Amino acid sequence: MDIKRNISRYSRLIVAMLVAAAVLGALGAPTLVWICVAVAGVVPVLIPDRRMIFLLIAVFVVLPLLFPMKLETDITPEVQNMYDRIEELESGSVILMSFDFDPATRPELYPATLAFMRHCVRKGHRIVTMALWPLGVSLAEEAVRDVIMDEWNVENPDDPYIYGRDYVHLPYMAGGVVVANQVAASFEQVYPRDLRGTPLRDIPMMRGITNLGNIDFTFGLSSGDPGLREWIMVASDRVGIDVGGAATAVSAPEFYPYLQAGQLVGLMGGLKGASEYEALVGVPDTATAGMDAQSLAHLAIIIFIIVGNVMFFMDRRGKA
Amino acid sequence: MKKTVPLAIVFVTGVAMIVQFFIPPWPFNVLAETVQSWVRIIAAGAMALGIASLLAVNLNKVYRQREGWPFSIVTVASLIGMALVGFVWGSAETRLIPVDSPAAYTRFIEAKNISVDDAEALDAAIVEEVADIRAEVETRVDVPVTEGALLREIDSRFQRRWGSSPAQLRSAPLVRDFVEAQPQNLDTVDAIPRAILAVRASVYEELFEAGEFEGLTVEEQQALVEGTFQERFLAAWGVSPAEMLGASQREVRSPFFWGYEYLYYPLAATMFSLLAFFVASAAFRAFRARTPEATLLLVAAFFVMLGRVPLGDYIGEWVPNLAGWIMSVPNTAGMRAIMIGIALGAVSYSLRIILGYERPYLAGGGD
Amino acid sequence: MRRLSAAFLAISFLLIPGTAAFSQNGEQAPAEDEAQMDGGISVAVSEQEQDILDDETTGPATADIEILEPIEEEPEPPVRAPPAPTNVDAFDTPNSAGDSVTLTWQPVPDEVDLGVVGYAIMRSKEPDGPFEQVGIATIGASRHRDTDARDIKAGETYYFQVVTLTADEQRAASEIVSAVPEAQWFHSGRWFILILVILISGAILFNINRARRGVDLYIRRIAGLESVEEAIGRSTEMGKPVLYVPGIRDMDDIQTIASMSILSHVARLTAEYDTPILVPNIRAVVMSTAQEVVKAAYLDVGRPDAYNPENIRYLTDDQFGYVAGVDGIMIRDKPAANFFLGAFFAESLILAETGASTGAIQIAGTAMPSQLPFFVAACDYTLIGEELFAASAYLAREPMLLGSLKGQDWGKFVFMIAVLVGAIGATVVTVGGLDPDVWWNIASWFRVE
Amino acid sequence: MQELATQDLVGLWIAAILTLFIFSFLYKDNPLYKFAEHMFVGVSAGYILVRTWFDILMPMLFQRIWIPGVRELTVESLMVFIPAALAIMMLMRLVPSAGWISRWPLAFMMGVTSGLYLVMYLQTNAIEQIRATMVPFAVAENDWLHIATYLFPVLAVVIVLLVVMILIRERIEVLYRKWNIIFPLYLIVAGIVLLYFIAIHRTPEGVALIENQSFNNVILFVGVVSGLVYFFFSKAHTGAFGVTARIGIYFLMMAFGASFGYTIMARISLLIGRSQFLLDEWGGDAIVQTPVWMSILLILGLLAVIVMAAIKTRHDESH
Repeated sequence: MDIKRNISRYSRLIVAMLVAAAVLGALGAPTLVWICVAVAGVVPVLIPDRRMIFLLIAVFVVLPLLFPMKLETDITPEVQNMYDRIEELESGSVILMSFDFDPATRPELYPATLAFMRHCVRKGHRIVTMALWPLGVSLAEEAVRDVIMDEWNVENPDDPYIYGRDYVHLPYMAGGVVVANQVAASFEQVYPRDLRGTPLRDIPMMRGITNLGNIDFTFGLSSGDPGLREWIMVASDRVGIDVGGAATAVSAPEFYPYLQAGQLVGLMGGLKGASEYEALVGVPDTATAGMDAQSLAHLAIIIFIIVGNVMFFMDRRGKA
Repeated sequence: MKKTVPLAIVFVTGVAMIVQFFIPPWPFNVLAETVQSWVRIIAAGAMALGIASLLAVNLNKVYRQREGWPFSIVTVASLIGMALVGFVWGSAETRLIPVDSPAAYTRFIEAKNISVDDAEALDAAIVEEVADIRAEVETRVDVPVTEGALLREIDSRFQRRWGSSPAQLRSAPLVRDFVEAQPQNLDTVDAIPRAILAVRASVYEELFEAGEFEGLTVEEQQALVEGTFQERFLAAWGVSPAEMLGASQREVRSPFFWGYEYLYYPLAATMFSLLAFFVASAAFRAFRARTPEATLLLVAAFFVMLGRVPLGDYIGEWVPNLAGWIMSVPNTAGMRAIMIGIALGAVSYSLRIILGYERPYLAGGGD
Repeated sequence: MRRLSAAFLAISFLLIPGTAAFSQNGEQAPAEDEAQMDGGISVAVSEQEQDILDDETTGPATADIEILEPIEEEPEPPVRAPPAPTNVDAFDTPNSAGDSVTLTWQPVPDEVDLGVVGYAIMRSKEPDGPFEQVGIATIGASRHRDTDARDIKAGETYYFQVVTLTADEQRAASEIVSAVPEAQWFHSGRWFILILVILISGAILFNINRARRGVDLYIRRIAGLESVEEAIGRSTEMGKPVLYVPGIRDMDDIQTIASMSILSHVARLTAEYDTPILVPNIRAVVMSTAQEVVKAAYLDVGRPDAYNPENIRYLTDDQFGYVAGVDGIMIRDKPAANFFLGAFFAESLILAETGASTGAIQIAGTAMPSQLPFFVAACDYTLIGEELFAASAYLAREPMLLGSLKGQDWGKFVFMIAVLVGAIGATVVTVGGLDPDVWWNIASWFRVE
Repeated sequence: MQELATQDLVGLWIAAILTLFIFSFLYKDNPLYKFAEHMFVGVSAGYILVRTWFDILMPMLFQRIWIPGVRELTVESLMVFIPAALAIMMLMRLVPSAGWISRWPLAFMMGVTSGLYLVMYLQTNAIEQIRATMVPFAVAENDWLHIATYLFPVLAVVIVLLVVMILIRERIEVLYRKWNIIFPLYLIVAGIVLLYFIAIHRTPEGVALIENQSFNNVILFVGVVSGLVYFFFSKAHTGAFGVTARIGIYFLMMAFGASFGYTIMARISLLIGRSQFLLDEWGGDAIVQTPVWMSILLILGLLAVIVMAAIKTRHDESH
């Protein structure tokens, strides 16, 4: 462990990082922020081993979860537009929620699901849940249990959400755009029975909903293909109804062209989008708590890139 | 035979799917949907093939005791375990299982030494027990417990101690009377649901003999039977069939869902979150601004990463705006150029497959 | 292996009829058993729905329409009946299969305070015959498409009525209109996309034939390919092997096919420079293809003896297991030039990072947009998206790929012109004062329904 | 805090232990990680098998196919035999001698998806995007006049400085011999100045340049066209064509930067999800509700297993 050699070699860089941390501290940045600048700036330079960086990232994620910094978020237009559109829809409109993700992307999309569903339930909208991914079905049932059974039905027992009248679960169907295409023509053709095996004809709520045309808003929770793009192709381009959605942070950039072209009404990008919607709905939950940890981890990675590049140029200039 | 038939299939289905986009009338609109539903079934077959080969590879590894074979046992065991639980208990999240509320009732009144059919004492005992469960849970926990979780805990605590929920205890005498009144003896616990349906069937026969069904469509017949059954049952027992049923069934989460929630989900989420660590170490050791393009990439990433978190706000109000601008203008422009390229690539690749210039389906699958 | 899979197949054959029988009971048995089989859920649920159903069915279906007519003539009935929808019109849905009619109507003014809940769509075969409800439109709607493959036949006349529904069960039916649905043989809204498909496909096929006839189609020099030669040269000086990773997809992915033709170019260079080339694989089929490609390359250069099949090995099928294996090769054999060309997913990051830490020159190429940023940031040179295919076309001069690229270039050229014309048109309309609807009906030709 | 039934309590403990097993890979690849990874492969395959069986094969195939005596013979119930046969042909791939038959269903699937994607990709990825890029270069008459007066002086200063730097390069080389420090410094300063005027500085009306619709429309148009030029392979990247391609690659790089930032955000939020699970659900709910002696026993057991795994890995390595 030639820490001494590293100290002497990169002394100016280490000093610079410590000065930066001190300046930030003086400017009144939250304690965790300037500590992160100092530690992330200096420690990897001294011990450039991979496991040290793993340890640092773990620390910078866990610390803000234990001691939150409570930085509040700004609301981006794409989230605000979707919130306003759901707010405009008068009570009783039908929202199609398509759960096209799986546990791997649950931390990003489940908070968005809860925030959106709380908003719909508060507005009295009827919800049809379906899934283009096999594991979406369990997530739909879990979301209903958390938002409707454990929260709404308990808080207002006189006006509960009843299965079959206010919300319906449709089972998983493989085929992606093939399924979305067929749902545009007729729900029953694709789903002879709902998730619990009751024929669609017997469910009172589905009587008025023959196909996508009767849906007022399609909300796609997407972590890849099949996902929101399929719903844009079918629901927005072909049937012409409003489409909004939540996408994982990695797939969110691909949907901005659709936002700009008006094919997509709104988009929650990753945990940040979910925390914005939580702020709009007024129920801070895991997304908001996660954002502090997200901020710190991003800061750490930015510092790693800067420090890594400075060392790279110092080495190259030394040799050249 | 092995080459010409697949070529013909690809050509015919490909052209058919293109043509159906332009020609609406029958059979083309129907053709599109039926063909697409067939693809779904074949996709399910392909998935089964994947799992079959996964099993074969692992079983073979165990059979030959190749290096690391005990881990293959873990794979095969967890696959078969998860599949068995799913096939036996069904894939839905919750199931209803019968509850013997009369037996629970007798146990409860003996423990609380209340006389049989003394409704007030029974009610008082239940309320008192519910109260101290609620108190006990609330004291031990500093975070406010949601009402729903509390109600569920009280039900499950009662279930563990007495074998049925408080509501079911209250309606137990009614269930006991109903069971005794039935002609056939109802010894087994899950007899109650079947007994209720037997009453409905008897109403059906009665109306049928009385000739009430002439001139009625099937739906109207069903509505008539249901209506009279509801009235009769309410008159006889003072509760609707649904309540009687509720008093003798309990909803329980299926073990398949347990497997999903406590095995599959944690493993999948953790496997992917490993990448966060690798991104961090790559950020320090590999992401270098060697070329102007790489520098621009890192600068754009810098602003997007800062702008997308509350820290960006904290630094300055322009940071999220700039991040938003990068997302909505240059990112859109770049993505759009790539998407147009991909669209043209997809058209040419699909064209080559349909015309048989490219035959990826021939790769593998024997000679 | 064969015995195992045959046994498995036998079980699956038993399984299918078994479950069919299992499901058969569900189907055939009277309602009670079905309830039982589903664990009674459907019974509990249908009870609940039953009460909801009861108050639902008392709606329009059974009400007798004729009696309602006279009420409207009475002067001012005690409860103000809601006004019926006005200027109702029914016509054959354009571009339909002849099984659908579209209805438009003027929704009732100030719907909300009249308690209007929606509009019921009623259909019948005769002008005054029994009307049957076929659909519900929510309030504020003024258009409904009634499609029914079973009941609506092309060429027959159907009669329609739109009925206002209110919360307190009031109803008011509009006058009766009729329509004759026909089937259109061509979807009039999709002319433009048909022309485009023909143009682009034509351009691609025309160029493929030109390439096949030996016409030398020009493909620009791909900057990344010089760095290939330079990297292998450096590797030879240092006496280190070259590592080539063909991506983690099978031979049915176009990126893997493109990667193979680049591999043959790289193999030809390593043969000349007499440097060992290591090709770890994740799929057996890709491994056998890679072995053939490298052997052919070594033969071309006249160095059959230097070809060593041992270096082109199969590691494992599992994504993260494969990455761990390749990292092991990078750390043990310390190749001085790493090539990552093909389809990559989340593991691209780990490969590029380990490679960078060993100090090797790294050249990557993939068409997966999500992985390109990591390759660009961590590797010395990256072939971006279509450049991967252009590189393989440039090297292998394979007519099909060359022709396709040329056709796609023509398509891009047309799209560039379209965007330019469109932007100029839009500018002239918004700022220059050209009469907007002149422009918009030109633009409307290019719409796609 | 959720009151946990024993079933959930046991589940949380197992989930937490499996999570720690997988995180142990960060230290070194070890038997615990291999165990968890292999279990993951098995459990996910089993789950998807059951889901597909109940959600697709049962309703679509077995409850529609014609079974003598059960369901009457209709065209529809007979037609379902075709996909059933194709699906079984797919399974034939397991039998090497009959493997070739699996090409028929593969061909069928590829035919359908190729036909579908050929038209759909063209519509959604090409036509819609091109129509959305037909944006006016100027939204209001005086927009560009306004931008010119406001941005022109800054651009002028930056460019003049650049030209001067290049002209007097030899003199700087001689005087200070630090050209490769001064030039990058100049670039950084110029970058910050431009950044300030484009993103931060607000005009009297409070509009930053990046919020000016005409400016954005032009940037969008230039980005898309130059991006397409970069992916144009029929002409060499020389002269004016080469410059446009270079601008195109810069736009692509900003797009990659955006998705690079988003990917990192996604991975971090996954990690946050798991940490919240370990801290709140396991640490918060499960351990609190497990009897103390059992918690200690379980944690000790976990440590013992880790130590054994460490010994085994060192043992394997030393051979």
